[in-house]
Amino acid sequence: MGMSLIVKKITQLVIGLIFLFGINIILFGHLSVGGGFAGGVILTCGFILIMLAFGKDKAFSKMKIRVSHFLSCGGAITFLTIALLGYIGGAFFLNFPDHGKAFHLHSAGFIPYADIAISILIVSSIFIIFVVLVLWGGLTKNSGKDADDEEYIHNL
Amino acid sequence: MTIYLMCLFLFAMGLYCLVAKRHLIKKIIGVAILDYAVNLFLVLIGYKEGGVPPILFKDMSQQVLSRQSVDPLPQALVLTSIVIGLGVLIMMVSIALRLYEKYKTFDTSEISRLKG
Amino acid sequence: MLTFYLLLGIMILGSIVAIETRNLLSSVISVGIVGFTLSILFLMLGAPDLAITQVVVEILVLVILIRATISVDNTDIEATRDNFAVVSSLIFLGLFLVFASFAFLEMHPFGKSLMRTSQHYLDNGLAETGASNIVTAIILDYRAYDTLGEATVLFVSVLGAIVIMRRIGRKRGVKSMENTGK
Amino acid sequence: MIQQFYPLLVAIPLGTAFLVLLFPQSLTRVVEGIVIISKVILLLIIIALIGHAPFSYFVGKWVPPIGITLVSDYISTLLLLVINSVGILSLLYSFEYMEMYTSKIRFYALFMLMVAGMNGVVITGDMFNLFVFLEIATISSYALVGFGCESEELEASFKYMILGSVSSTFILLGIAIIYSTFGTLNMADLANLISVGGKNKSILFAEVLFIMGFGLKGAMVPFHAWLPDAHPSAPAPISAMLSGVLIKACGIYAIIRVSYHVIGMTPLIHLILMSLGVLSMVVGVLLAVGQWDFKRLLAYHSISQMGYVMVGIGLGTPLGILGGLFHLMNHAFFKSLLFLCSGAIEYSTGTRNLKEMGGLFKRMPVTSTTCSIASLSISGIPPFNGFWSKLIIIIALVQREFYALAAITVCVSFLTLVSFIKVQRYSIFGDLPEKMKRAKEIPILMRTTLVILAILCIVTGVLYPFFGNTVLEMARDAIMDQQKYIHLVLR
Repeated sequence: MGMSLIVKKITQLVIGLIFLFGINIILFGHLSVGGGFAGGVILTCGFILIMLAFGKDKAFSKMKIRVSHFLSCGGAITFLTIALLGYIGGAFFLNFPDHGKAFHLHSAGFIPYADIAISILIVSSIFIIFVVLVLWGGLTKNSGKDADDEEYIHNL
Repeated sequence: MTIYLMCLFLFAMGLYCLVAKRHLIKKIIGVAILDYAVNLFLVLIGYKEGGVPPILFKDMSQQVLSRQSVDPLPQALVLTSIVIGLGVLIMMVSIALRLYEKYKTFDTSEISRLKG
Repeated sequence: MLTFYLLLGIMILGSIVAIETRNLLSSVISVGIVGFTLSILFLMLGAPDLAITQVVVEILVLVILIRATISVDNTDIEATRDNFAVVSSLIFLGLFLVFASFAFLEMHPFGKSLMRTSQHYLDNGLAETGASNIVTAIILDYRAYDTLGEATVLFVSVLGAIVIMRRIGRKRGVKSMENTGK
Repeated sequence: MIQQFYPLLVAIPLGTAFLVLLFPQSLTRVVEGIVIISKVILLLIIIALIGHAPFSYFVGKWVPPIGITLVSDYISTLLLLVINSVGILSLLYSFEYMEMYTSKIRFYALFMLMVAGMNGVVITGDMFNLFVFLEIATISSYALVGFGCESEELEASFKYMILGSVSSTFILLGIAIIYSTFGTLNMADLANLISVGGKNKSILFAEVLFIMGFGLKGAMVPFHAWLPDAHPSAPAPISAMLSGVLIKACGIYAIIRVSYHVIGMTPLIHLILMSLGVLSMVVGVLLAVGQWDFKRLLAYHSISQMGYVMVGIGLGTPLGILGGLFHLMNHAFFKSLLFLCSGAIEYSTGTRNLKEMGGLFKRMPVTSTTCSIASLSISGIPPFNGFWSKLIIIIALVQREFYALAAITVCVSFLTLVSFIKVQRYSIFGDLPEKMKRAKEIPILMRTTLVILAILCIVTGVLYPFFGNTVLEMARDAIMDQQKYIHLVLR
């Protein structure tokens, strides 16, 4: 399962940095370059790298397919809830919380939270679709403990 | 003006690929090129000569941003458009894989059980 | 200014290769050339947000397209060409480009953006939203409703892809089949 | 105060779709309850909003050129009513019909997302926002067309998807050109600037791009190639939604909005729209006559009937627009009824081929009666609704002295009648073949929806001379008055 030793070793070294970079991009989206979407895709690319280098078992140990299904709905619901919370201030999508001090992480009202919600949605849904594309066609050959996951995808 | 036309030439090539090529993956590539061309067109529209990115850093004054920044609105639109393009591409690839499974080919001239 | 023309020229060359080459794998790689050049062009046009997004999306696109390509054993494709389609599409596209060039003569010139509404975002963006990245201020505050739609589009397409990739679409032996007496 | 709830027309279906996916397969009944409740709430909100109609809503309290504006005038109210009433009936129908397929929960989620997309298209007052919601509606319809995962369905879905993405890029290119010239995306602001500053060639180019893009979505004739494949391939409730409302919300409505309100009509645009309409009307019906596949025949008739709507709209006289809008509403009712009937026949006999059917009146009386009512409506027989709208369009054509066009319209109507007599002759009357002996009437919920739609067809037809045409006339006035639209948003 997976690729050669060199690839595995380098992946181990790099993967932490990739995740850190992704999280940084998400959290500082409202202060500098980036945002929920770009950061989310970077995190997903990290998962894809794990999957390509170590095989899908390792990736599933980091992120269960069932969990990511719930997370993708959860991210979408969170973003919609943020939109509806604007009614507290009087209008749909009103950025009602205190804007805070400029150039600080905790500023700009709901923008950082919206970024986080979007990134959760992106990470989990693109992860799911990648798993579906990878497992597609491999169903008949496999059996064992991840057959459960595959069945979950194909029958839900 | 010339650069707009070059961009539209890219657009026309995407269309050509869609019409003239019969391979499913090539058609998907054509749609991707169309997306690139339109996204580029939107960003070109918002460009200002000698423009700076529309991001305010701590050591930068508000006047510099107001006077020299490129147009931020098309960039926001393109961000949305890139995501939509990704979504359409995912759908297309999944349908192409299913079609390959059913017909054992990617050639659209052989994938024609529907008449007319 | 010359840089833009050069990079755009590379994009056009890359897409010609991507469209005309017989080998699928080279075709997909050439799409990668076009996409990554586009991201450099975004960076030079003052859009770092887009550049970073374009790079990561391009990686995903390449991975997904290569996944689709390697499902075939032989990645060389035969030259099946529909001559009528080629000629008619070339004529149509030629007309399209001619009309477009007439229209572009009266368009706002390149490099002098009009900034009718955008000036407001640049002037008051930080004060009104608290975000110093004006693009983020637009996508998540001024036009957040669009972004809700954008997130939904991705959600829809992933849901749709899962639906399409279902192993079994129809239940066999349900009532309708019994009724026909097959 | 109730105006505050306008964005909920999009938010409720979106939220339902996200929420529903969290349920496991075993709770499908609960999901059906949730979906239908949210749909009823939507309809109630729309009915409550009718009285308050012309108003605009600023999302996030950002005033027009800066933020996104939602607009409610009578044309959007009319479309919302049609979309959601047909939607609720198709949903009721699909509870039993979709038993044939797996993964029902995802079907409901996609259905709600499609409704959210269409509602979003209709209520928005911003060019780019229209594009985004158009994409939501069409992408979910791509998935729904291929829902059965059979080879023909996937093929139709791929074709639809390629042409759909081309049309989306055309629309986006048009938006880009308009933005470069005027620097704003708000429709009313654009309309104001264009009506003051006049049109140049780039605006005309953008308009042509819009007509090509929205025409592709609405299957006007040079761009119709995808419709006869895509609409029959979908499950019957989805065919009803696609033919009944999607091509109207994404095609006709968008063309009306862009050409009447944003860019403004010129004689050239009138000519383009009318010729598109006449072409669709004639070509659609000619292609339909020779068909033997029931759903495919209906799909070709959709193209033809959309041609009627387009002729009425393109004519631009008050009477023509009124007829076009009325025909749009009627077509939503009778065409969705016909598609649901074809689904019912497929459900209990397993075939769509007219040659294999026959004598179904003895086995399926309710389906057959409603199918006959819908056929009479679509071919324009006097007491039913199709007659009045076609009559209005023909009178409008005669008033503008387009006698040849009026004659063509009558001929097309006649051909429609011939084609549907064929349908009646082969499916409902005639001998009962051996294979059809075991066909049974469909379950109760499906029957109820058919009956409700048939009643709607009769009521709008018979009562049309009496109930005046309140909503329709207001919608017509809303279309004709560009200045009123501008003042509604810019205050």
